[in-house]
Amino acid sequence: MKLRNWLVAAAAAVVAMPLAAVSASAYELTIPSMDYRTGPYAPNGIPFANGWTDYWTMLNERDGGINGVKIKVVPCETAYNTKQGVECYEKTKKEGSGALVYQPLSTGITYQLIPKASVDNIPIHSMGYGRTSAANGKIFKWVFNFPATYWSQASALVKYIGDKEGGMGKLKGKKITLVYHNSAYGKEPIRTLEELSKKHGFKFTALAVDHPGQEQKATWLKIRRDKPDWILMWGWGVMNQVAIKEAASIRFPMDHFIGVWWSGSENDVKPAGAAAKGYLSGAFHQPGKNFQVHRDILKHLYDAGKAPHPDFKDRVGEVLYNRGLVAALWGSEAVRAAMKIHNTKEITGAMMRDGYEALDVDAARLKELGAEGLTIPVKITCANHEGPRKVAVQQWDGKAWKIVSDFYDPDMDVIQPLIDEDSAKFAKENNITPRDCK
Amino acid sequence: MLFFMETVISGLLAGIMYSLVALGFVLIFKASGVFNFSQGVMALFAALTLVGLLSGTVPFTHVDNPSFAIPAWAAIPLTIIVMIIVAILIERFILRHLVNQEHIILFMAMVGLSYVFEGAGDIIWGSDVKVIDLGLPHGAWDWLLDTHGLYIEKIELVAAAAAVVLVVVLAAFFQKTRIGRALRAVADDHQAALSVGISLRYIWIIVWSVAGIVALVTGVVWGAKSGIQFSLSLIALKALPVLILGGFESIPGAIVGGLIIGVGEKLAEVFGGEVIVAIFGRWFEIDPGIFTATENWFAYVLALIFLLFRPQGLFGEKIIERV
Amino acid sequence: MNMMTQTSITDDGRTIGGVQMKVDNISLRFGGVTAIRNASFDIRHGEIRAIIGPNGAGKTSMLNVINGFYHPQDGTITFKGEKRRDMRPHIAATQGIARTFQNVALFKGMTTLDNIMSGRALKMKRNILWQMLYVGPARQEELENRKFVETIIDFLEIPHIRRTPVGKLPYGLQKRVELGRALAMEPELLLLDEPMAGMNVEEKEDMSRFIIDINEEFGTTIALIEHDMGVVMDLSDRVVVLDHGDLIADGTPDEVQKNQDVIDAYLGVAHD
Amino acid sequence: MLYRESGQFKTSYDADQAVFPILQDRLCIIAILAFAFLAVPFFINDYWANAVLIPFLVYSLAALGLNILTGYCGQLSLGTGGFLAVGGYSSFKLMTSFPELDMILVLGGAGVTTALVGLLFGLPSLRIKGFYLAVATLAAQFFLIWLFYKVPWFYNYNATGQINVFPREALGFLVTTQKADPVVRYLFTLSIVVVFALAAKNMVRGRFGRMWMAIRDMDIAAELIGIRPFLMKLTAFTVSSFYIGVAGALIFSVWLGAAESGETYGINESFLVLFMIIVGGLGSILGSFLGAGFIVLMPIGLKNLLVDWFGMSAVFAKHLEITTFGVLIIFFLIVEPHGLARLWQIIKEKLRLWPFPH
Repeated sequence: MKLRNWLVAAAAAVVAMPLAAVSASAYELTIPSMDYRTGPYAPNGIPFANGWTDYWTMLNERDGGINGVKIKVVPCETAYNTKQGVECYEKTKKEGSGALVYQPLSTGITYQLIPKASVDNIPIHSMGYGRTSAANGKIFKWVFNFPATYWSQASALVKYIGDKEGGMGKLKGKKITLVYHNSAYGKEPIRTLEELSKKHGFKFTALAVDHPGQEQKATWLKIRRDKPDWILMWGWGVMNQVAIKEAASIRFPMDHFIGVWWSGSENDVKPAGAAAKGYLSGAFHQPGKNFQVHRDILKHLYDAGKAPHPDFKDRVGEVLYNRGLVAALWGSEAVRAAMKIHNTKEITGAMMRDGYEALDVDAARLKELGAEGLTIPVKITCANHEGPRKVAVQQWDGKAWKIVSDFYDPDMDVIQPLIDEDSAKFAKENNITPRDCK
Repeated sequence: MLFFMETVISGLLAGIMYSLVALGFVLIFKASGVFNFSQGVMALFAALTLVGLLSGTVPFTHVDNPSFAIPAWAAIPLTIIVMIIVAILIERFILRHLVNQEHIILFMAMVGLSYVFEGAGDIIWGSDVKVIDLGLPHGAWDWLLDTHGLYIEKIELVAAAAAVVLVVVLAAFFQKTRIGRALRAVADDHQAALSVGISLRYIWIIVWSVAGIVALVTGVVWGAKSGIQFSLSLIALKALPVLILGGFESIPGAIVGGLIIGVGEKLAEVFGGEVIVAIFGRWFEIDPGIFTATENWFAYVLALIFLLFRPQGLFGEKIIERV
Repeated sequence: MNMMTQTSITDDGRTIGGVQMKVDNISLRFGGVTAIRNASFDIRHGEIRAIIGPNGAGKTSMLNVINGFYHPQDGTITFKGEKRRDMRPHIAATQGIARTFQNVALFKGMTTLDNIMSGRALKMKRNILWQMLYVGPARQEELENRKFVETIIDFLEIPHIRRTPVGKLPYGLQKRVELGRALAMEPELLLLDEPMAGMNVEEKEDMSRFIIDINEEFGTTIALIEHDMGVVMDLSDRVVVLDHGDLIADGTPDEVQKNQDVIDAYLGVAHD
Repeated sequence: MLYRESGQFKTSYDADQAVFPILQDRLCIIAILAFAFLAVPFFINDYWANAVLIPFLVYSLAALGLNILTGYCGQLSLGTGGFLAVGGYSSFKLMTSFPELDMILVLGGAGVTTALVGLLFGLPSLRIKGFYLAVATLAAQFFLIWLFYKVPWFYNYNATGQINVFPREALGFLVTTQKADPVVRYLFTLSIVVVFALAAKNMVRGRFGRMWMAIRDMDIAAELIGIRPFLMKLTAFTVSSFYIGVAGALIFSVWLGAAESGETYGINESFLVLFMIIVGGLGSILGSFLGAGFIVLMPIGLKNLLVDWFGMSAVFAKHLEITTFGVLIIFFLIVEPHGLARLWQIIKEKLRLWPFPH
């Protein structure tokens, strides 16, 4: 019977599960890496995961870890799928000495993990995504979403538009259209933009594109008819590439088309080729590899043959790679802060949370870390888990992304009430008493 | 009015893109009664293979080595050969063992096959977005846009031309060649075909190879729009409503079904919200934006409504039940 | 031929009552092809009525019209005093018309027991919630019907294949199970479409015996299509002969055998 | 000769009609239930509960539901994901509209809502058959997913359309959110699934099961014995959707705790559940469990095997896992198209003869 072979394999696989959990030796800083290198969003997941993994690994190779403690990066493939994400979380949270922080990398998985975080005492850093109202540290003790949320970003992008139009007063009567991925993620900016349109008097329209976004001709026909002055895009995956191509085809001026910072990577503009030149997107860090930290990564990992994914050498420095790298950089600083606060080298998830809350990476510290000017200074407080709230705009010049604007502050008059309202609702539904942050 | 025309034309052209995918399904269903759900992933796999050859990607390493790059005139036939080998493997390892199984079993095997293709594509060529450069035109047809203000994308005209050429070639193949006639015989009656000495295996390899070539064309044309990446495989879902509308066994059905679906869904997406507001607006306050992102389901609902009147599809044969 | 109210006693002592079903001027066409042309005949309570004719004569179509599967273009059917042109098949079933098929139409995935039990569908009324719980009335009902079905299984001498999926049974047994399913409906009129096709002599004898027993013990009216003339002449009280959609003769087996039209159309032709 | 039915004589039809007429089967099922209820709670942790057991149980329930429709009544459906979504979102609405409602009633309400929606989408089955119907059910899948994104009422007008579960109790035990003890959540799900499996078994061995199977095997003959095909198809759609609705509600409330229409209940779910019943066995209650076990555990098992034992990189392992999944599906369909349940029967028949070769 041919089936016997299969049955043996199946039995072995099931037996393997409990054994998998067994691995306890010396203390290591356990950093799970929720990768998605497969599935429809893999092209975006790969560079981010590389940046995140490379930085931690580089710390091991260059410095022998953090304060002498080795780091263990535990990758787990989620395929950007919520259910697999939950499996990954449960599998890795007790790994080694216990996971220290989760970077869930998907709105769906973040929402799953938020309630778990406070029970398992492991902080979540949903960097610029996930639940916006988690910015309120009084209620979301375990969740961090610095350096800026989608709502802040939407507001900052509108400010950029105002700048280009010659002042916020000029926005009156202008038409701004949002093209968004029909999902929780895509809907995030809608309420903010509606509020802003009331305040500044621009005409706001939202057009949804369904997953995956392979075919969006009708949406762009509508845009061609309505002739908006500016287009904002909250897109993801193949939707970005198709949208940029369609925009080019209807001859929409690319420098009036701004994507969210998940719609502004090399992958998104490449298929459109030269036609994408001038396209804009949000950003909170620089692209490129002209930083000491990149040189270190190339030297200690890729050239030394120690890179976890060596075939991606020439993609070091891509936008999403740098984003993963910046996330890891802040994470490592949180580790240091946690070690300092608790005066121990064997920190736990709870201590890591304190580290995140005490995070203060200013320009000088960035320089020490070999990342001068790579990103904005970050300072987290008990009440504010969103940190600096600064967003710049970057532009594709046909060959590379370049930051082309100042960093904008969002319009907190509009956003703060929304955050307060949403987080208060969450607190009420879940019987959470807000912390007193003095 | 110009805008309405533009919408309809875009719909027709998009419909042809759907027809291209549906064509692959129809070919295989006609000859072997297999509902080949993996057609979408086959398109992805074929396009990945072509891009891999063009850019000299070393299989399994995901690293480009420009010195291995093969020019298009050689890469396209090579890809076709790969698809023929794939067809042979499918016949050898799957179809041969599933002869005379129920439709649903074959269908699920095809869904299983699509997982194999997906994994294999990733392992061999990597899961990045790839750009295909066969010199296909981009952007709007400038002359038309400048002189008449009418917006039509060039790539879609290319797709339409490709579809026409494919259909003509296929029709000629079925009508004029010996193998084509044998294929039609098999489609009509497996037993009879066997009894006059047509080898079913041989026939299957041929249709799967032809479907593989159709997949390549589909993959290239769709890939030109979005880059070649995993999402390409999801176009299979766009072809299903076309299939039920046109009938699983009809090539003209695939074309006409595609056109109807294309125009229908574009009109719905563009004007649906306004129509709904116009009708119900006096009773309820409706945001016209609610009727956006309808493209995933509208085609299915449209096909469903058609089906209620013609359960066998537009061009399907009427089913007479006997006891 | 007015026998509407007449009751008669046959040679073997069975009582044959008045007319149970009357077929009046039925015509059935498929597109341009005429399957039945202006056929009229009747079936009396308690008799065994045979419908014969060469292949393609319209026999099966006639049964299909009677139990509502085909809808004739002209004519009426009167069953138990109710006059109609056509109906849905399940209505025919509620009125007491059961049926077997030329090419066994059993539920192949189910066991013998389940197949025959499914014939009790109309006799069981408990709703699905009772069914989910399988207590009280639902269980009671299931057991009562099981008991009835067991008598049929015993009657047809098939207890040993009770739990066998019918798809695995030999053809002869399948025909028997199908008969059992029809009997489970406790029909007033039983339509049998070639009940002995493809059987050997021994099996044919068994089947004949069952048909006679059903007719005698339960008093069920039977209309049957059969090619084996010997069987037809032995079993039936009266015979209808169809040829290319026309009714060419109607009478006792003896009368029909002597009818010149029948001899020309049918008996003259080699039969199997 | 461990497994034998000879010598076990039934003295009444009642005994013969029992759920498990054979003693060994009965003992086996009692042992499994005892193990599941009494032993498992002692060693499960978050991982086992959230990643293995609860998913296995809720998918078993969904597979039971789809098996009623597809396996028993023969109506191929690819709308399972959409119906799961109806269950999930209606449970959310019930939970927020009636905060005091016991979770058991919430699940029941979600089931009833889904059953009604299923009934509605079953209507086309009057005229449409086979693959045409399957593709038509995709209309339900895509439409429902879209609806839950687009109509803010379904997610209480929050900013994103993500729905979150709140702490809710069943019979006084906290069963939802991460604060609930995994043991309680597991036992709650297990109890529901056991009750529903028993009800399904009762249905399929009784009148309705026979009528459904009659429609599946030959709808024309079924109609001629007085079964009304359309009515029966609608019942199957309704009952099946009820099961799937409860499963969808459990996915949201007990297993995941948060859901998003297209993400949690996408088209993939439709295929997965269909895989389960085909691999497990169409028209088999046991098969629904075996199939769900196979489809839920196999990827996890493979992943652990490849990554932890063979030390492959997570990404290569994932690609290999996808490929292997496809290969195994095809392999299975070739070796035993009637599924694991049939395989189990064959093993039982072998056991009947064991240790004698014939």
